[in-house]
Amino acid sequence: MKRVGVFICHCGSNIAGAVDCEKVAENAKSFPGVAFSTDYKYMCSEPGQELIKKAIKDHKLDRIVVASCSPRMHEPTFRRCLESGGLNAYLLEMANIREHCSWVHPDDKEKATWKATELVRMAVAKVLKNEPLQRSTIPITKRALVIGGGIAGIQAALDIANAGHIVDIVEKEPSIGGKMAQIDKTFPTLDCSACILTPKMVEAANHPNINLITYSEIENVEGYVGNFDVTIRKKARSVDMTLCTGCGTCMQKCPTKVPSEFEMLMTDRRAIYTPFPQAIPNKPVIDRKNCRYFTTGKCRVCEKICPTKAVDYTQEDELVTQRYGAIVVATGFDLFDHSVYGEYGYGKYKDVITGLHFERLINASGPTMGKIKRPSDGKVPKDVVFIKCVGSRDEAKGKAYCSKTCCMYTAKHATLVREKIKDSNVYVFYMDVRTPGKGYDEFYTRTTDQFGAKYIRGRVSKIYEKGDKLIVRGEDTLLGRPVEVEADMVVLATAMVAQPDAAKLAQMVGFSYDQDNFYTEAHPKLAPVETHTAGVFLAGACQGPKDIPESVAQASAAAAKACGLLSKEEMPTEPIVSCVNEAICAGCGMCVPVCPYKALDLKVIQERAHGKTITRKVATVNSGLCQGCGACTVACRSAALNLKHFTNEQILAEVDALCL
Amino acid sequence: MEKIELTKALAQGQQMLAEVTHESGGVRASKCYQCGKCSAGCPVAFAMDKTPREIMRLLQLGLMEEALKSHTIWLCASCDTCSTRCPREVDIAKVMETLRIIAKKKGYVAEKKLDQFHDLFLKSVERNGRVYEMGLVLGRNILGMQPFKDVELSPAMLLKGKLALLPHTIKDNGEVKKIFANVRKRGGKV
Amino acid sequence: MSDKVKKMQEIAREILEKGEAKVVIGWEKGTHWYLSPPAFIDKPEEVERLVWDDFCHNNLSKYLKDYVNHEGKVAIFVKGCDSRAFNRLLQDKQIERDKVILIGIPCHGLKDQDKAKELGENADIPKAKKCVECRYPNPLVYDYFIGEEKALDEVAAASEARDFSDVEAIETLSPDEKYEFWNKQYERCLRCYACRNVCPACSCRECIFDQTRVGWIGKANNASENQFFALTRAMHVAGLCIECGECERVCPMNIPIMLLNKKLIKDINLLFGPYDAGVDVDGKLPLGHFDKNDPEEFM
Amino acid sequence: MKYAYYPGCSLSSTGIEYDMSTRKVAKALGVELWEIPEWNCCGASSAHLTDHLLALALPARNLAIAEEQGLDMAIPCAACYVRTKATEVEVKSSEEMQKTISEVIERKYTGQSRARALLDVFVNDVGLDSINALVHKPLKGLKVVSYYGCLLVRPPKYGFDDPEDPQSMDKLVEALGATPVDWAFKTECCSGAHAIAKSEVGLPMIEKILAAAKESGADCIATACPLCMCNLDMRQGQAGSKFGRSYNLPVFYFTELMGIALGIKPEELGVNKHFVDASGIIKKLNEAEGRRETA
Amino acid sequence: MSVKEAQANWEPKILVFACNWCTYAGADLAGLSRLQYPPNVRVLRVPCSGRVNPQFVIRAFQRGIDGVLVAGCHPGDCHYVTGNYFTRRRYLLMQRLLQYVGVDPERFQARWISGSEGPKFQQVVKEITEQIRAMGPNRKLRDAQ
Repeated sequence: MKRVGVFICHCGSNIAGAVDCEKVAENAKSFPGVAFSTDYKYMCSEPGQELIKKAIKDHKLDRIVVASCSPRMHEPTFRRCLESGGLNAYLLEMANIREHCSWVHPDDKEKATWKATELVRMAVAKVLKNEPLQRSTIPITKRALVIGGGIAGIQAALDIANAGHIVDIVEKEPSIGGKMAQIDKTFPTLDCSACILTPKMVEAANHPNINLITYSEIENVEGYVGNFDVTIRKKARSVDMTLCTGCGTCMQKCPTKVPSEFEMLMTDRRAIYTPFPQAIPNKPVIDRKNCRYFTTGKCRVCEKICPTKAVDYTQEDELVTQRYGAIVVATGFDLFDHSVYGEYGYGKYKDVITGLHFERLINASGPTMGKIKRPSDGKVPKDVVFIKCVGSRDEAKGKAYCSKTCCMYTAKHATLVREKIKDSNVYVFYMDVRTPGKGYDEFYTRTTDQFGAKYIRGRVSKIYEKGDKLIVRGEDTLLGRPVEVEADMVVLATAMVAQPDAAKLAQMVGFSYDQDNFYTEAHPKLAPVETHTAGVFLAGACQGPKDIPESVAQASAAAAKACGLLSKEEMPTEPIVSCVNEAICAGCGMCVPVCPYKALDLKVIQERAHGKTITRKVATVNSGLCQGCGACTVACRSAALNLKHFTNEQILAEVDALCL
Repeated sequence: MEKIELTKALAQGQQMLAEVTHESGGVRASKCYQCGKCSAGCPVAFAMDKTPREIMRLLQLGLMEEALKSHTIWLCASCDTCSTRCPREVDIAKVMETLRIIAKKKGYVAEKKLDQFHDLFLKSVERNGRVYEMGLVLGRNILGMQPFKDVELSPAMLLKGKLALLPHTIKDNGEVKKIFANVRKRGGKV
Repeated sequence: MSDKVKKMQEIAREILEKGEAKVVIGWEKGTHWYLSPPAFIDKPEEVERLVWDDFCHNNLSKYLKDYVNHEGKVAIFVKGCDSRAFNRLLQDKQIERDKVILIGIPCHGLKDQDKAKELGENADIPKAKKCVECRYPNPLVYDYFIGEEKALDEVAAASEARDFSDVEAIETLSPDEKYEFWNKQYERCLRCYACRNVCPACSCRECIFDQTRVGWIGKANNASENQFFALTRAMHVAGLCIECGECERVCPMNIPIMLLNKKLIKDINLLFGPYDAGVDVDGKLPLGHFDKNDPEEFM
Repeated sequence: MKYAYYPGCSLSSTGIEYDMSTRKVAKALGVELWEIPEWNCCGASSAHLTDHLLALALPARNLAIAEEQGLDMAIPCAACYVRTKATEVEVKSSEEMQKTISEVIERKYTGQSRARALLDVFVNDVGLDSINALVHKPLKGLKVVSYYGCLLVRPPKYGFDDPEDPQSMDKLVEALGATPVDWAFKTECCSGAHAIAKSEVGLPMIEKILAAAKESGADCIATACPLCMCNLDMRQGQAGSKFGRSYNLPVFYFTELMGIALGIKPEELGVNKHFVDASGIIKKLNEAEGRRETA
Repeated sequence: MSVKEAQANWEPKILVFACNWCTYAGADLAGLSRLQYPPNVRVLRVPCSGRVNPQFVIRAFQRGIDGVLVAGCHPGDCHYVTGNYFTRRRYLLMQRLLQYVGVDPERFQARWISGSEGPKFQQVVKEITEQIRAMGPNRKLRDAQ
């Protein structure tokens, strides 16, 4: 006779406020198999867990139902509790009476109590059919992959490498460095971005445990935590990395000029190029789309000029496959395309630029050598308007979220304009000024007080050209009056958005992303750098808008998680896998094609039948590959396949219990 | 400056706010985050006593009377610039329209001339099925008890065949009259 | 005796005499003129029992399952539908191709057994419904062939387009009328499982309806349990049914089982593109793969 | 190509030249316009400020008549267009609304017949290439600012063109051989009916548009709305005297410009009915034409 | 309780098969966001919508459920890569088959609800509950017991 113990959690008033917990516990006593039932204020607390352990002993319980919060929250907690109470961890079932009951039905205690009772009854019915399951172990490949070579990726790689593990950084651009390399100064200290980034880039390049795989993309990911098999496409650089010395002669002689992406198209690079002078690796690639030789078949200047004969037009993309124990995703962000704003000129006004353009304009190595000149005519602008929240906090044309960094970088820009152009006027149109961060609000205060930037609370409705001026129309909402600025240049603080191929990568690696294509963390508070896919961690702005200090902090956190995984020789596997009843299996093989992990196959078995030995085929599950989705169990018509912990019998019992 | 009793205002304004939301087909003032983009782009804002954003603010706080008595709601030209550009997708022009209808019901007409114009216009439509522009101009003149400002334009218009002296009508205007009657039956304030 | 029958017997005799196969499965005349049940011939001298007439309905391929563990080969006569059934079982890995000798026999369409019984021997007996709709009168796979291969191409061409009018007639009913219709049908079901046993798409070693320990189904014979059986059976043969109509023929209660099968065939073709079960042995099964651009109705 | 034609009240009085030129141009393009018999006023722009249901019901009657013929409606007047479009969209979006409206107008309207702006019909149905092929007298050298007004392209969900920077009229003008001039006031509001009832508000709004057009260097303004025409043409003198300026900017309906380019006599299009004399422009065009012919 | 009373007190009961990674998380998010919905649904957690055997659905109807919803990740977002594509095929057919035997379409539905779609979970549950409440108790496929 099975003896089930039922424990109803009040979760303070979170549950007890809407559900009569005592009554639920009382009701549960009448359910078949229940030997003990009680309620308690905080089941997950130390005394709560002690209560469960004591009840196991006192009432000889062999199965436990905890009705509390979502199992996605505390299932691991209570499984550990069962283990230390002497029961197998998988003899636990949870009824979610908080997220699925008390929190969503706060106003009808009677019905919420009724529902909670039924949820408990379902859990009891299921747990009666639970079987003890044993975890096994798999070896862990001690190598980490970092996808993305911006500041977050570099930091994560350095931390993992310093812990003694081999790390590969895969970066799609010819150089690591990411967006931070484009930025001029960093808030709130105004120290030079390149000065703090390049040493990190060099450190990564020289680290014995780090391999840089630049100009490369992820092609395919298979496997699972501890053993991901990743195929990487190394795009043809057309330059032999082992021969090239990075002398740069080819870049000087190349006849084809192409607008430089790094310089926001404000100046040119060559078709054979490194994105910027401090690039790492500092060896060029040929941009085949624009190269004269690749487009017309003639030229070969770089090949001729190269002193080491490193140029190789015949190179092809190369696919390499490598096994990794952990993956850190640090693919960063992109900037919102403001050309959707007709009222701001659809991107056709030359002197309406974005913050990143502005970074290049003030950078000493940028297209204007650090002199602020407006793009249209090269004049030094006197009246500069900054508009915040372009694409952010705008459900109609942009994104609903706040991009978090714009308030500070706009304050930085305003300061720099006032510093570099003495007779300038700066107008900042804003909706809110959000400056939570160390030294941030002080910086903003200086921007208005010491540097005299004019902050105007209101969104700009229209910008139009009048002569060589830009007319900017807004409302000063603090005064309640329409205002107009005749500006020389307008800088838009455009939103941070997910990379255009963010969803594709997530689908390839197999983790989730939100409606804006930012990657979803496993828990917003308690697991901010993990994904729901074990062994895959998040760093930087791919998870949501972040500034540099936050990205670096998160990168180190992700690295710590990866190191935690790589520090073990082997790891326990989830025992919730499919299994085959060979006596029933007809060997039809319908299960094989539905398995996404290639965990199913057919094998030949021998058995005695009618006095002779015969052979027949049956399905077999590779429990190392099986991830426990259960797709095969439905493909199997004779139910020879079953999923442990979510067996046909268990689910039918739940359905029956619910429908009573 | 007069102090606003927020508790009282909120209590009094709730019901009317619900009416505005209902009448406007679901436009919620609470969505507005007061960025002022509507007022910045409004071509009539220069003539208004309150910017459109301020009207939205009054609604949010329940200060309905003040909104209904404003000139703003009458001066709105229904050009839809505000609604087109609103980052919160609030149909502000529709709110203005709705407030005007409610204001009229309550007898708050801050811009009498504009109101008379619309009344005369619709009277002409009901009577004739179409608008009789000369009649409209003259009617406004008489009702408004003021000289017709466009008087210098009228002879030229007549000359150019641009003002008809006799009303344009449709032969059997029974159908249009019925439409007006049916709308009234359904509680329309025409 | 027709030429075809002579040829049948000749081939069978040759196979048995040469020892190419241990047994030949065909049809013979039964106790009634309107029945031609299967014949299992293992001696050359018995080949004269074999017949080919308007009532050789039985789909013989399913019998191959009984010989899986026998040594040596089995020879079997296959009509168009039998050959699709053969492919089906091959696809389910229930039989091995090289253990079977297939003798193809083009089929002109058989006559309705029930009508024959009712109308008498000399009457003009109509074709069986499944044969009227048949689109594969020629066997798709064979080692020997009896008759002209091209002879029936015209027949095939004539019924190129499937006739789903019977399914559509039900689709137009109201939900309550539909329910009433099916309830009436399945109230009669005895759960004898003859439909399952004869079906070449049912290849399980142990059917879930025999698994009492799991409790998929109760023992009670009521409309609810019977419908659970009916719907589950239909879903289990979805994408696998080769339209031989044997289920319906063997049903002692005359339940129109093919109406369920055809509904699924219709929808599979509509939703996932043209598909005929048991035609392409190497092809993917409709429920064994997917297309990312499948119709989307769950947004 | 056949449409139910809805001229609307303005086109039989202040906007008579819009009606004249529309009919002429449609005929030249081979577009059949079937005038809705006994059409009624759409209620713009007073009904929607007075009663929502009335505002939807008035245009519905015209739509219902067009629907009986299985025709879409072609509407020159921007105000009539937007009110009629609103009715179409509302009726289409809810069965309940469809029922209510049909009850009020005592006719059946299901949303089948669509409201189409005349500009949309010419640019997108007839097509710029077909129009260009029929141009006899290209408007060579004529610099035109296209003034769409506020109603034609808003709200965006009704729109056939961009709400902030529409292009259709510019492209049309270009197809006629003229030079479209870009400017920032394409969709700025001209004050509509305020100009009649409250000129102290209306005139500054008119003035801003005229000033911007002048500054852009255009020879004339093209418009698609009789109310805009009234304000920019008839009140150009008033606005000028109030602000002490003389603009001398002829304003055309886009259909008039089309007619001229297609070789129709300006008087037949009603160009002589403008308040701001357009004969100078016509003369210049004719002279240029003459030069081309002799050359 | 009399039959009449039982009918008057009838509350629809709806079973939701929710995949652990998306829809169950979406339902959790609805809870975290305190989005209220009718208390008539019972969520049964499965690892993937691909685990939901059509037999479970018919069984629920047999036992007297008033409505069933199968919900999983959006196509392309499945935690198990492809599970929901099979779900989609299977339930496109199943839905039509159930309607064919007279089950009202409202009684059996399928939806994609992601982990970030708490409001969608709320809305779907509201919708289905209202539809089913309007239809009354389900008698079809039901065990007579």
